[in-house]
Amino acid sequence: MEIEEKQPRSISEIVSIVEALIFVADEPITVKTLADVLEEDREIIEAAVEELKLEYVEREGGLQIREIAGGWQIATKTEYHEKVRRFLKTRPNAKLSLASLETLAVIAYKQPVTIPEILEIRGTQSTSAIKTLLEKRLIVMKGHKETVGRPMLYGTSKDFLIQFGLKDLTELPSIEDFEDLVQ
Amino acid sequence: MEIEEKQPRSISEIVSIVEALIFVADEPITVKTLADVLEEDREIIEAAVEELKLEYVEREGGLQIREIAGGWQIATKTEYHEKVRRFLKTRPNAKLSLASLETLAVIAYKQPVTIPEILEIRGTQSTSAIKTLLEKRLIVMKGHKETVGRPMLYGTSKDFLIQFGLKDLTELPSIEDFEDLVQ
Amino acid sequence: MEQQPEQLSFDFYKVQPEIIAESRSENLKLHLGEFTGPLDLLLFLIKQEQANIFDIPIARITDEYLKYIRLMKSLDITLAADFLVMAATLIEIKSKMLLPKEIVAETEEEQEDPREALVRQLLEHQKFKNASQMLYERTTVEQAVFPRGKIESDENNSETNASVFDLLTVFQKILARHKEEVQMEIEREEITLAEMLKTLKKRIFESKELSLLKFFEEMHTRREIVTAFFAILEIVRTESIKFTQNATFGDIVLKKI
Repeated sequence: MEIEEKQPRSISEIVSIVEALIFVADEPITVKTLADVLEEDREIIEAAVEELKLEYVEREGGLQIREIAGGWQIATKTEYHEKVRRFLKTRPNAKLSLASLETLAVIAYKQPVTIPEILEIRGTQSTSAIKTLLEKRLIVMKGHKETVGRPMLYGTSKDFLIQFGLKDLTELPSIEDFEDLVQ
Repeated sequence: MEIEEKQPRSISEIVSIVEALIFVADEPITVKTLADVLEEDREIIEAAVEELKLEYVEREGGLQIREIAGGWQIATKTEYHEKVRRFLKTRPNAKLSLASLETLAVIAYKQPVTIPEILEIRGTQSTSAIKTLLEKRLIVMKGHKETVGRPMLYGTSKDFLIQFGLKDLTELPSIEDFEDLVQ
Repeated sequence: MEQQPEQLSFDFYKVQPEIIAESRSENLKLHLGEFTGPLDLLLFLIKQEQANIFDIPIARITDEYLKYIRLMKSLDITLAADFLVMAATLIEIKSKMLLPKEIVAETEEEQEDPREALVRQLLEHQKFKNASQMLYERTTVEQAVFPRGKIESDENNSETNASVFDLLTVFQKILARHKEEVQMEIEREEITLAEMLKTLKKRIFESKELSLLKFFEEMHTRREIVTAFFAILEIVRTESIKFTQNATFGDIVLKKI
């Protein structure tokens, strides 16, 4: 059993909690949800949201509170979109899908390696992953293999070393290093 | 060809753009990145961040601006954690075991450090703790040590700084400070 | 309705190790805390005995230590080997301290307290134990702070930030998967002899000759190589095709006659 101390909150405290909740929500958050979480009446929440919205307008900062898809959301102001886009475009992106990561792992450990060899090891096509990795400059072409069809050889790039914090390829952990850990 | 209109921006405009950028960045954003995107001097950006920080303190809202892992981030204030957690329906992260915490402490202070060196200090095997810490991305492999056997070196990661709320490693209290606690 | 106020899943202070054994009537109640290693246990015993860490009563502490080990053994709790190594070290120190000082002085150049190395290790360990408490406190505070929710520009997909460790783990998984597949392939008929014959014939008729080595290299599994081998024997027997070898141990080439 639990006794919830139900001391009335000040409106400014409610506004603060509402702001925190709008901020952490992955999607626009509805007044109903806010009311449920805060255990307050809809009217009070509505007033708090209005108050918050006004605060954001008066502050003249880089953010706005807006109503979208029946809920409330914090977003950057449209006038700063150019700079925002510029930042988003240039930010380093070491994020990889699992397919790309797998392909990168095979190339890192088996380089120089051809597409058919990667296919052989991964057991699945890797062409689009290779395209992504080339675009992200994580891998580079390393000439042709002198066999039938002269397939292209791939290896990791200097950017790969930088992004993964390696001085050189000998710093890549080996399977043996890992075995030390699992035993 | 592109003509960039280079009219001087007001400090309040810079503060607003800085706020928008800190908000959209999915990781703490450095002063350097902000300076690059805005094409302004570091000093101006630093002043703008300080200004913004002050604004957040004075507003007394639900959010704070803080320096973490070498960059700036907007986050909720600690006092609202209960409601936020209730909304997100999250439980606090599974805590690290004492063994993992101890291993992490050794790695944080002695990095880059090898498994045998950790064993020396802890007086016990740490391999399973190391595996846990790697999986939780709190530590990273830092290449091999150039001694017999080329053992793997370990150090703390950026996630470590974020999860432990540290600006950088120098913010860790000196290990000697823990000495006088010995009875 | 909310259950209990938010609690962290464990309390650093509550899991501090302790040994409580009480026997009342028939029941033996035992509570064992989590010792992170033998040094941890030793520090605990020293504290419990209210001994001075710089002047450890080694005989008493060793007895206590061994008592603990025996207790664990009797409970069938597996102890890490490190605990036994420490037991041996303690016994060694104890016996050294029992020797008359002059004898020790003869065998060792400079007379050193046999406990010295251990004390150094204990002090070092204590520092890191305190440091881990600090880390625990930091992460507890940090868990009350939340970053913003996902926004559009985060590219709402399953992508992850990769580290070298991820590369290695992923590579290891691929190798494991690969092994499984190879084992499966051996069991099922990949390419039939008829299909292999067709391929082989086509290749020879297209280019008039075919290097055996190259043809074998194209095979992915042992089974395919075996099938290819049978196909070659078959084609030489039934078609007007012959083997030629330019040099001893040289490449064998299939040629249309």
